[in-house]
Amino acid sequence: MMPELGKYAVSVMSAYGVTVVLLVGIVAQSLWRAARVRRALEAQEQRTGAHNG
Amino acid sequence: MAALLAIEALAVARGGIAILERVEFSLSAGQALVLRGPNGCGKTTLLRTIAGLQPPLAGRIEAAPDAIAYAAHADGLKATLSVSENLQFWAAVYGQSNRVASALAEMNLEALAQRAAMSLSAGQKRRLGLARLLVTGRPVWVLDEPTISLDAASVALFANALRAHLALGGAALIATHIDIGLAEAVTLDLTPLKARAPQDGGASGGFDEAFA
Amino acid sequence: MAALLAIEALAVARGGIAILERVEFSLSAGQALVLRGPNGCGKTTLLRTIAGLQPPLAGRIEAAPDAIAYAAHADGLKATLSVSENLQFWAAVYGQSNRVASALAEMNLEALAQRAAMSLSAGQKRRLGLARLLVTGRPVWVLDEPTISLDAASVALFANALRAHLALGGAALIATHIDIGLAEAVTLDLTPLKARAPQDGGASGGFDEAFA
Amino acid sequence: MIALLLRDLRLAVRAGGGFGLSLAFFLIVTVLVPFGVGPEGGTLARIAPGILWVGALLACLLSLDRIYALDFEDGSLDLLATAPIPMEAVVSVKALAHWLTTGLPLVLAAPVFGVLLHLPGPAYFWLVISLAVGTPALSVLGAFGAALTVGLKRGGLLLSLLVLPLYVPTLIFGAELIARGSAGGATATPLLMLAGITAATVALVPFAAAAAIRVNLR
Amino acid sequence: MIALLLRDLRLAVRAGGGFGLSLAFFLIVTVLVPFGVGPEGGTLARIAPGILWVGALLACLLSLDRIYALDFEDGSLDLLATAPIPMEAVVSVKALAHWLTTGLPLVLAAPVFGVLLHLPGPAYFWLVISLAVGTPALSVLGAFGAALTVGLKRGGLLLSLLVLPLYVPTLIFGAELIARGSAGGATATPLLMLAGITAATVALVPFAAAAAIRVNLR
Amino acid sequence: MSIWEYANPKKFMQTSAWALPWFTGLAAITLVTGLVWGFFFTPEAANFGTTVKIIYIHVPSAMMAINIWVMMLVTSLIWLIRRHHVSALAAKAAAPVGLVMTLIALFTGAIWGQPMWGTWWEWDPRLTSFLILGLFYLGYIALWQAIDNPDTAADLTGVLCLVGSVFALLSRYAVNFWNQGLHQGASLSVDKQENVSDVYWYPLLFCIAGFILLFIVLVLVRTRTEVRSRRLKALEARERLA
Ligand code: HEM
Ligand SMILES: Nc1ncnc2c1ncn2[C@@H]1O[C@H](COP(=O)(O)OP(=O)(O)OP(=O)(O)O)[C@@H](O)[C@H]1O
Ligand SMILES: Nc1ncnc2c1ncn2[C@@H]1O[C@H](COP(=O)(O)OP(=O)(O)OP(=O)(O)O)[C@@H](O)[C@H]1O
Ligand SMILES: [Mg+2]
Ligand SMILES: [Mg+2]
Repeated sequence: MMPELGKYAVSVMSAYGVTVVLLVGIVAQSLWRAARVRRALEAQEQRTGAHNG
Repeated sequence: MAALLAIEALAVARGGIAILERVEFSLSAGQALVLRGPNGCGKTTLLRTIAGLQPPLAGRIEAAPDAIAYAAHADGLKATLSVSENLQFWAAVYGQSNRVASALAEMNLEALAQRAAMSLSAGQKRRLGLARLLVTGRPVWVLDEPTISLDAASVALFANALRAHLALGGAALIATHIDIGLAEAVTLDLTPLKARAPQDGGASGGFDEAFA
Repeated sequence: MAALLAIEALAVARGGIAILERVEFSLSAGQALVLRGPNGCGKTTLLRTIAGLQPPLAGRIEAAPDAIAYAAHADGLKATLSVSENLQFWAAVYGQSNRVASALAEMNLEALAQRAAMSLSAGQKRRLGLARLLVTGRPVWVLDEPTISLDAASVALFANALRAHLALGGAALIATHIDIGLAEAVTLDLTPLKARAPQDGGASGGFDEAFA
Repeated sequence: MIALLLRDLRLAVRAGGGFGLSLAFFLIVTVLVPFGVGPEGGTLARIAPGILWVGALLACLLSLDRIYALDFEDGSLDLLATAPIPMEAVVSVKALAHWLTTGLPLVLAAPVFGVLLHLPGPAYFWLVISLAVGTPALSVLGAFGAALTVGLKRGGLLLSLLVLPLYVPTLIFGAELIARGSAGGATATPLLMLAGITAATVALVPFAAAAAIRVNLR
Repeated sequence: MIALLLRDLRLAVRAGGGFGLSLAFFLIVTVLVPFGVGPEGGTLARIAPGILWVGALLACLLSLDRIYALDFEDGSLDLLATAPIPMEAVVSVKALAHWLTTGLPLVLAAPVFGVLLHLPGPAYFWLVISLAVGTPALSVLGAFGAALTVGLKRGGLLLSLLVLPLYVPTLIFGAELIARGSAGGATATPLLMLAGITAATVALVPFAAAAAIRVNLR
Repeated sequence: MSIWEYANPKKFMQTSAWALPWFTGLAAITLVTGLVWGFFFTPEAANFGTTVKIIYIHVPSAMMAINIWVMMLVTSLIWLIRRHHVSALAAKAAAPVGLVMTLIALFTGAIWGQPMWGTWWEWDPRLTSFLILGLFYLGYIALWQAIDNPDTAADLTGVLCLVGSVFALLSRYAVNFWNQGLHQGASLSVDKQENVSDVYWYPLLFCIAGFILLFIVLVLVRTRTEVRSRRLKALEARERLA
């Protein structure tokens, strides 16, 4: 299934590799921070009794 | 007599949170108002708002343009300039260079005029900071704790300068913890004006749309 | 009982000029000495000399090595670290990490332990600065105006901590303008110890050969 | 406003060398580069215009945080904000004072440093011209960056980061002007661009800087 | 002492990028030089080692004032001076923390910046070696310079002026090492000299720095 | 009922919570289709060889890097003029995504340059102006992080974005003037003559759409996070005051 990349295999694969690493990185960072902030906010709302949002 | 400064339904905020609300007063010529309240109740924030350094959260501040002279905690002195150079600079900014000599005399700084500001004691620095007010030529003085680190004699000196200013048709708004020795001043306690939480009908801190 | 700290014929200088001279006292376990005197009389200079931050002009300071814990005007707090991180750091430096929890409790800081130091009020910051003393484990406390910006309740808290420290065989040397609520403390007025000019027999500031 | 300018200049002199220190830094950069790059005249002459511009830019950059920091710390900036001078004028005057204490000495001293880097003969004229026309833009843009970071603890490195990309066009046209000038090429375009950038920044950027300061004082 | 190191590292991270900002500055210097010098690969490759060293040196220099300044301002330095840690250890730990947040990232990132300047192939190895061996000396010497200027208002430019001459030997041997290494020459002498300078400064300079701090606290 | 209603944080949170799954699904589908099509089912190009496959990540990321800055400029202006908090927070949320896109364009370009031009890096105008754009992103993000007060940070970064945009354009011109360069011209023009052949063109369209949708998803997620963290800050400050 893998296409024949010939002498440029390293270039093409590393380009895709870098891209995947960076994209996965930003997505993971976004989700991780989203979860953390949501948890912190919920704890704070619990404590102060403020709700909504 | 028209008020020199009129505050209506003012709410002030610090760090995006309302601190004081429903502040109302007006000052006419010859009046002095002393603000009191515990540490952190918002006196400095209120004075900075009135001086125009930060926008009010709600309400109105009415004063003639260029009527207010503000004196903060920090004196804005340049350590390497002499006493008279410091004062001359501010006098030039306010276009009142002819008043420098009398201001020095009034604050008992004549003997120190050639000393660099860094070699002054804390009280002398404060006196120089107050002398700056005398060269602004502005009617409304807004003062944040003007008498800290002053000894009794210097407090009396300041009270006299203040009385003279009021007698000439000026007004003053003063935040302080210490007695400034001005019997005729009216006192306003800020404690009851503490901002309520928005859900209790208080002013919003500017990011409350999310708090439904 | 041997003195924990003994000062003999001490003269201290600031900016090359002698400020205080003939300072003499000694502190044994359980004693507290309060230094008083007008602004600029040299209290801070004296305390810094005793803490070993600057050399004395003349005289002797006798204390066991590593006996003194010094607390200055500034609290040395890191704004971005939390209250407990700040305290843990100093506890680790003094090798007393096990005392952190009790120090937090004693200074009523437990509720604030996770807050960043920058979000503390001035009084809370000061309480944290004093909690630092409790994790030094050192017998002689040398304190420069420890109670500024504390409210009455916190001053009482501090007085209790101080009494406990004295009861455990410690000693304290305190410069202050305010009453610290410690009736058993002895007071030393520094006004008469002001340095005389060298020609009147005063200590020389280190550059007096030229004045012969 | 003249009072403010005089005060700032006087403070720069009393603080022990507004002039001296930036010159000294410029000198050190031009001295270090031959150490790093090696002493051959040919290479040095080739890179001299660029290095001199980069050195001027770094010397300028390092003195930026002094523009408002002291006035902010001792409260003067609050008082100036309530004084009867518009903040735009304060910013402009402070940028001018910065240029007089940093840019102008560099312009005057640059030919001397050119000698250290074996700058070829005809380039001296264009070196002085390009620095004279370009450095005011550096001061004004620096005043903008400093306004953004006033009041931040240790804003120094952040300030560099914010300001340096803004310096790129000035740097490119400045160095290009010298290169073309000394090669006898057409200098009209880079000179016009350089002058245009300077004129536009001097005219417009103070408004942005004043807005940033007002926000920071809030 | 470990507590102090951890605290300094934590503060650097919390302050928003002890690592990031010095790298960013290094990046900016390596970007500016081609703008000044021109884009041709040959010239750039020729001057790349020197420029990279000068860039590392300046990035290091700009972060020096953070070593003690904050601790001095908030009184921590007074308290550390009376704590049961010798001042020499405090200085060494702070220099180490500075190297970990400034020098080490530069060492690791330098090859990337080398690409921007068309550094020739064999030079990468020597670039990393020379920076790894040389930058600790920069941090220790910087800690000494910062100790001399601690407590001076706006010591920044003065600090640069004091420290830069001290950096010259490190710079010369560092750049020479890369030049010889990539040309296939004998690398023993510059490498030994560089290592020797670093070893000697790390061993001896903290005593001078500690003495300077004690004097400044008086 | 106007568009500004969505600038209300509460309304925004509701709407975005509803829209997010749809956009996520759509983004996944287009991105996977485009990349798989491009990577597995396109022929070699005469002049590029198999490296032509890099175009499917290089061009979309390069376009997004620019477009995200434009979007930040617009949202910053909305904040500065109309003071809608969500707008400022969206700009804050977009910046790291833009930085990542810039990095992807730079890295893939550099990796592409090695076989095509024989060098990793060339001071070509387009490449250089991307480097500068990356610096602007870095400075913008660093400024957000350096300031504690959120409104102050929003104002200052807004001003920086404004001034930075002007200077980014100016740098683009300056850099063109300074060096002629090797990089491709814009072959995505409407002019059919210059356009790449359809074999490459259709999967590329999918990839571009996929990157746009991915960006929308990320910005929504991150803006929601910023709104929450802003609210958290406000609640904490209020508790401190009480
Ligand atoms: C770090 C290096 C590079 C950067 C920053 C870069 C940046 C860009 C940019 C900004 C675009 C325009 C996207 C748009 O149309 O909006 C683009 C398109 C393109 N680049 Fe690169 N590029 C780099 C290296 C390369 C290399 C080495 C090659 C191939 C030899 C290449 C081939 C292309 C092609 C074919 C396009 C599409 C042109 C078009 O259809 O518009 N790029 N690149
Ligand atoms: N940057 C900030 N962010 C959030 N809250 C702040 C900030 N600065 C000050 N505050 C809080 O705002 C409140 C009001 O501060 P302000 O300085 O106006 O008090 P004050 O009445 O002048 O006190 P004092 O008597 O000590 O001078 C304080 O409780 C303080 O904790
Ligand atoms: N760097 C200096 N050079 C010269 N004189 C100084 C310097 N610093 C302080 N002084 C002077 O030394 C004297 C003693 O200062 P010190 O700080 O010890 O006073 P203090 O008793 O602690 O005052 P306070 O009650 O205000 O804390 C003061 O009169 C001051 O003017
Ligand atoms: Mg106050
Ligand atoms: Mg004192």
